[in-house]
Amino acid sequence: NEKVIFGTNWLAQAEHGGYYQAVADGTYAACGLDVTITQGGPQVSGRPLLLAGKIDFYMGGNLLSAFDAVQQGIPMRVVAADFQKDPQVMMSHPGQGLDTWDDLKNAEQYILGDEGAQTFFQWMVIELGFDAAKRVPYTFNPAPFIANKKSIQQGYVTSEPFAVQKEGGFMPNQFLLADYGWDTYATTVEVMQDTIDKRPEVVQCFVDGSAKGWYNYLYGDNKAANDMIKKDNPDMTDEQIAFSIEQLKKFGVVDSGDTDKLGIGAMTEARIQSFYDKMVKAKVAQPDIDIKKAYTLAFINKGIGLDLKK
Amino acid sequence: MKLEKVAQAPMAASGDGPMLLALRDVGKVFSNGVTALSDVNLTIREGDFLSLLGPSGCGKSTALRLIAGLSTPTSGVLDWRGSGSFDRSDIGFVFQEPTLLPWADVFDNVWLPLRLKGLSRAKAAPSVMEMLARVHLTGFENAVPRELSGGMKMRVSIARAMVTRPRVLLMDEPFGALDEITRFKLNNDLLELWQGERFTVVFVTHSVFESVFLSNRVVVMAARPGRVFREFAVDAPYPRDEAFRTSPDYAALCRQASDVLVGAINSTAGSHHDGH
Amino acid sequence: MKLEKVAQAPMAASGDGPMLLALRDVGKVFSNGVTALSDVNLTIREGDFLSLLGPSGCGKSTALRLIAGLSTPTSGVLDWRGSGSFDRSDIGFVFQEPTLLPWADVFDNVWLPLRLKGLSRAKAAPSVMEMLARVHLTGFENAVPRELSGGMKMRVSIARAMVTRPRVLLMDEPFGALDEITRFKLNNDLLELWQGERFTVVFVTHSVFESVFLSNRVVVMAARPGRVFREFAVDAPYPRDEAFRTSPDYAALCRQASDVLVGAINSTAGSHHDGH
Amino acid sequence: MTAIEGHTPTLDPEEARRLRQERLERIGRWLLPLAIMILAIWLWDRVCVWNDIPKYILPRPGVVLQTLHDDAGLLFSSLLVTLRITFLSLALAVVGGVGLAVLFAQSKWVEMSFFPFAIVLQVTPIVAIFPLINIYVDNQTTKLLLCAWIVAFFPILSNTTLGLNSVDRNLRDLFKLNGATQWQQLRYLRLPAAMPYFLGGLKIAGGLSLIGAVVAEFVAGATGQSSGLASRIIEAGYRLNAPRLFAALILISLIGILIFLVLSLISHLILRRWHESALKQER
Amino acid sequence: MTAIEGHTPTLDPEEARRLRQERLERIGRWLLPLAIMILAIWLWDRVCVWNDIPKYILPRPGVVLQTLHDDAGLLFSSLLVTLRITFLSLALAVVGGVGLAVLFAQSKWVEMSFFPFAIVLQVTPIVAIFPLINIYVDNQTTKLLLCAWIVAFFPILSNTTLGLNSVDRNLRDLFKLNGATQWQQLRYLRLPAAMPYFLGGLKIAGGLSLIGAVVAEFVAGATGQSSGLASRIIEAGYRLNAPRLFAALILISLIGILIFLVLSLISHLILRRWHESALKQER
Ligand SMILES: Nc1ncnc2c1ncn2[C@@H]1O[C@H](COP(=O)(O)OP(=O)(O)OP(=O)(O)O)[C@@H](O)[C@H]1O
Ligand SMILES: Nc1ncnc2c1ncn2[C@@H]1O[C@H](COP(=O)(O)OP(=O)(O)OP(=O)(O)O)[C@@H](O)[C@H]1O
Ligand SMILES: [Mg+2]
Ligand SMILES: [Mg+2]
Repeated sequence: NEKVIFGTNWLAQAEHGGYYQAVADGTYAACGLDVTITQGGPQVSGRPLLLAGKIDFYMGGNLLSAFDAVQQGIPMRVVAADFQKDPQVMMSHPGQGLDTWDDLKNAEQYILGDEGAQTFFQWMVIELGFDAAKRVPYTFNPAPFIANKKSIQQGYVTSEPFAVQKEGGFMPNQFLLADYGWDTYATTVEVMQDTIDKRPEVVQCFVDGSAKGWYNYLYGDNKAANDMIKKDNPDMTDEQIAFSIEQLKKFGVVDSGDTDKLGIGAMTEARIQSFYDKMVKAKVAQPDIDIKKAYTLAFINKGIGLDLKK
Repeated sequence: MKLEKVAQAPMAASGDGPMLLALRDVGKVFSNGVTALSDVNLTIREGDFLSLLGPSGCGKSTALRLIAGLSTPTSGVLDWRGSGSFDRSDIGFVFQEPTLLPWADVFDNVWLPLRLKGLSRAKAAPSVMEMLARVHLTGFENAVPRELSGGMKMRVSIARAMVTRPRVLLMDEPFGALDEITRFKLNNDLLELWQGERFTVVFVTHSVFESVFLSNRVVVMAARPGRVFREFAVDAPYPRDEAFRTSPDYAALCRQASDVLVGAINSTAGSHHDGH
Repeated sequence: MKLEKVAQAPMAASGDGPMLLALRDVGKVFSNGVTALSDVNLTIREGDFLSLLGPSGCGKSTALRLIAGLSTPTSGVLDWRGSGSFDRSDIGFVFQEPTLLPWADVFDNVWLPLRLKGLSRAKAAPSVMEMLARVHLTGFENAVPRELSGGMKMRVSIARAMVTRPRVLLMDEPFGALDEITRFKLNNDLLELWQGERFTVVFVTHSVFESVFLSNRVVVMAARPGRVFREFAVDAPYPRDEAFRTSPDYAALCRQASDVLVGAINSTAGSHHDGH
Repeated sequence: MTAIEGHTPTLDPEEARRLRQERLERIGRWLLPLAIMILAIWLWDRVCVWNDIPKYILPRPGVVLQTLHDDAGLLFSSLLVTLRITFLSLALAVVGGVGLAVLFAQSKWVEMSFFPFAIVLQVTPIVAIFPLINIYVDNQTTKLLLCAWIVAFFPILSNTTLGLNSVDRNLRDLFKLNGATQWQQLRYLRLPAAMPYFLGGLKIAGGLSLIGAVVAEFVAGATGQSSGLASRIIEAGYRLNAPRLFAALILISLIGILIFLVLSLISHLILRRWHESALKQER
Repeated sequence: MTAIEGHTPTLDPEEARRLRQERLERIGRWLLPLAIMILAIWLWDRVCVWNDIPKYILPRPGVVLQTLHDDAGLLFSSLLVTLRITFLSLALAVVGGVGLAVLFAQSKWVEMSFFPFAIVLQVTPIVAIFPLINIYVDNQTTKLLLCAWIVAFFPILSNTTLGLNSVDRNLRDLFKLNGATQWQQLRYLRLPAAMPYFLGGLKIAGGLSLIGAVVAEFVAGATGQSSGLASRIIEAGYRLNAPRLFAALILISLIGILIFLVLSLISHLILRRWHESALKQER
């Protein structure tokens, strides 16, 4: 089997469940791949490894980096989008006058990580009138958010609300960005053009395997995958995993909309174009990018794995 | 005029002022085990000009530092009789090495003790310049120590010790690095000052001639362990001048002192001359 | 026996060895504008025992550093006649200050020059111990400099300079910090060695007595600017011993040398005695 | 001797004061720091209580201590990982810093030519260049070491260079006169003379290599089992497990203090025979 | 004089060699570092070309230079923001470091009691305690300064403490004899004597306060328009704009070198009259 490496953008968690599932139950192996998953982390940037050819696939957060790659003349493409919705939420304290999406911009502090600040926050500033000066970095410790009732904080719908509820003792308001116009695909699979050209079968296998993995993880027996996750990230708890999976399902992050017919990983040209146009309008992306170079639909939308959904 | 040999008693025959300080059975053992001083008994009277004479390493500097309070004896006591009224900052000290502030120029180095007493540059300037003139360093106010010759550094150090007109002046071989002519001149100057103001001087020297010329009492020390070998009064009248220096009396006194010193050196435990 | 006054010529009357070094019109102006030496002409012959005598600050140390190559003249030249065969590392130098390695003990400090020549501790030990005995420091091998008295440090420095048996020995007031008895002893030792091996010595001293006792030629320098004031031969035969030291001839020579020195000091531009 | 006894009182006050002070100092030297430490911890506790600070923001010291005890196994195995990188990088910093300083001391040319590169290394944010390191260095330990080394080597280099250039002029002349080779001058004169400066730099680098090891792990991420204290801190922060986060911080602080004490002791032992900064006050 | 001329050749070689070397050194002092710098840049370029490194991983120096020129406005306004924090925090580090050192110098007690806290500050990873700072400090500049200060103050503290303790014993005795107060001893003796050590610490802290300013911004973030170089680096990193990232890094490096040169000059001017490390070789 051909050895390939997939780099995730965070420590092992349920949001990576599909890939671990495919490794654990031999789905990748079945089409000839020996996949190694390397974790990312709060301060760890894996994309340069992809660019330098040290890893074969990288988990992108959203589509913006693909646009940037085209802009910078980097031959990198998105070949699949395993999350139909970005699980990114903004959280606020209930009952502080920050209970609606439109209220959020009135918060005292926006606690946002660097990546968020460079992507969706730009859009929030220009499109929705958030105040750039109120941003404070999120060092992946929610304590400042809990301490300041007038603050809002970013988070994954699958993680932060859980931590806040557990330690802060309240369930924060959650606003899924995807529901307010941030309609990017998320958890994309990024590949160098070179790999697509020279080893299309490897890409195909990985994309298909991941889709099947996700179906199995969400709807099948995911114990093996969870064990792997907990091995890679010893601090992960079953409780957290359960919460995450529940949220993934509840918000239709992985499996909703187009995936009904096209299968997990689906992307459509129209939606990408519409997101791009929105980003150009928000001055987050440069105009005149040939976004066709940012992705390829050659490996997806084939309904792979639909049969696994029970 | 003759050398009056005195017993090793705390009282010196020639003292005439009131007692200032008595060292009683003073001993000093350094932490590395070297006994620098042992059973030293010595009385210093106000107005004394006392010379410490002795071979290298016999504890002269150690004794001076004890007197100045820079070091404490490991046995025995220092008895400052007038301690009620005596302030240690009224001591002038010329270290064996020049000990100048390397970053300060000559003027500032001499100004230092006055500055520490709160005198401004302008207020201190006359005294400082006068002392610099006395040690022949007029014109070098702005030189820093590394630009001075060895003897010049020592002279700065002397000027610094005397600029405060201290009541007690402790000098550790102050003129050792000076040529004989300048040395004679400074000897005369020092004596003149001393006669005028009658401060107390404890003067370490290697020169028999110098000790006899200057002091009213000479204490000869011996080494291994450092101790007082003999103490005697120099009963020549002051003022002492060039005439005294060329007098046969002076030569005779020197010869006798020399003999005592030879005795002190020979009394040193064998090790001192091991190599011979 | 008398002082033979010599013109300020590069050749000294009493030299008998081949010429070793000639200073020709040598001048040294420091970067701060001080003229330390001006128009110095001096010839040193192999086997000379030459004393430099002069007031403090007249440029003796500067001259010695020039000769050692530690400093370069700003005018004039140093002419090492035999430079083809002369190796600068064959110079022994006693600095005016002890200049010891503060972290090394006495043995290691004296061993240093031999160590730099590649001698192991064991190989060097006999020479080192012999030199230490000569300067009466047997038993202090393991003391570090800060545990020594001023005179002891200087003696370590002397031992270090002589342990290599250098062909040229430059000494800057080596015995200034020693009592007269020890000093006489070391004077005798040095002379004995010199007579035995006939190395060349340039010896800076402040003591007229010492210069006359030791050297075959005395160069008296004057200050402001530093220059050779007068040079004369001491035509007394070697070996010179205690008898010579007490002879009237010696006294006469000393008196004459003293007069020359007084002349040199008085010839100094007014500033020197400004303060008086 | 009665006469003496009669006089002793006149000098007793001064002497007695000194003796008393000495005794006090001997005790105070250890007791006072401890007392202050305890006071600080008590204050921390009080601040938490008075201001009602919730434990997920700043846990009370008791809670942290409890966690330190409960999570001892986890924390100490992480500590070992971090310590390993710390000591290795400190060793490398010594070798690199002294090596470069010696090189620079050879000639003003070399110093002026290569010092800029050392400065570039010092001021380059590791976060920014880590991707490059990540691409071209494969071994995880090597990556961590490189990062920690970059953080720690400069103080040693800078201080040692200063020390090598601060040699007494007369001693330098002495070596020149004796025809010492460059190497001999270095070995017997400049290195010993630079010791106090080097050891000063070492004390700074000790703490820096610890922080460097932590930062390196932050940046480089942890690989599974071999995660050090940084990973614990990130994880604890993310999980809002403040007691564990502070327990890890306390561990780092304790190690920092320990390293400093050990380096101070080493420094004292090396210098105590001759350098002012280490000499006992002998009076 | 002809006789002299006749002899000059015998010493010419030595003297001429010295003169030649001096002239060479004067030129080389500036030329050589420049040449080496250029060589290094050329090597960087060659490495990129030989290994076919794509510009989005390691851009060639020409590209970076071009970006430096094209993005000059953006980069320089960010640079000013970073420089402001750098200098402020350096100033604070000097005040804090020297202040603490002076405090510690008052007594061994104080030193032993409070040095541990300084070490704790030095070794605490800013990332880990930033949430706390963030909660209790409101002003953005204050946050940045605090972070940068924590990074920079320790070398000054440590070196100055060492310097204050390295005063020549005899000089200390001299002051004691003259009845100097603690304050006078500090003012006229210990502080001047500690100067070389302090300035050595300052040179280390110069670079650290720059890196501190950058790290502080990484951690504490920038507020909108007033973003410094760290924000540029993060942004360029996310936007995969490697040329701009390296342009920012180059700027930081240049500033680091500049700060070092300025501090070296200051150090030289202060010490040149007396300290070995700054004395001109006068022969
Ligand atoms: N700090 C010290 N530690 C240990 N031993 C010391 C110390 N200072 C001096 N000694 C020893 O004490 C003895 C006396 O030293 P001291 O300096 O008093 O001699 P001295 O009479 O002044 O000699 P000199 O004329 O050479 O200056 C010497 O043997 C010396 O080795
Ligand atoms: N490094 C220097 N920079 C500037 N001037 C100096 C320097 N060294 C010496 N001088 C000056 O040069 C002159 C001669 O100094 P030198 O040390 O040669 O005198 P010296 O004859 O050895 O005196 P002493 O007997 O006092 O040692 C003095 O006026 C001194 O101020
Ligand atoms: Mg002495
Ligand atoms: Mg001299």
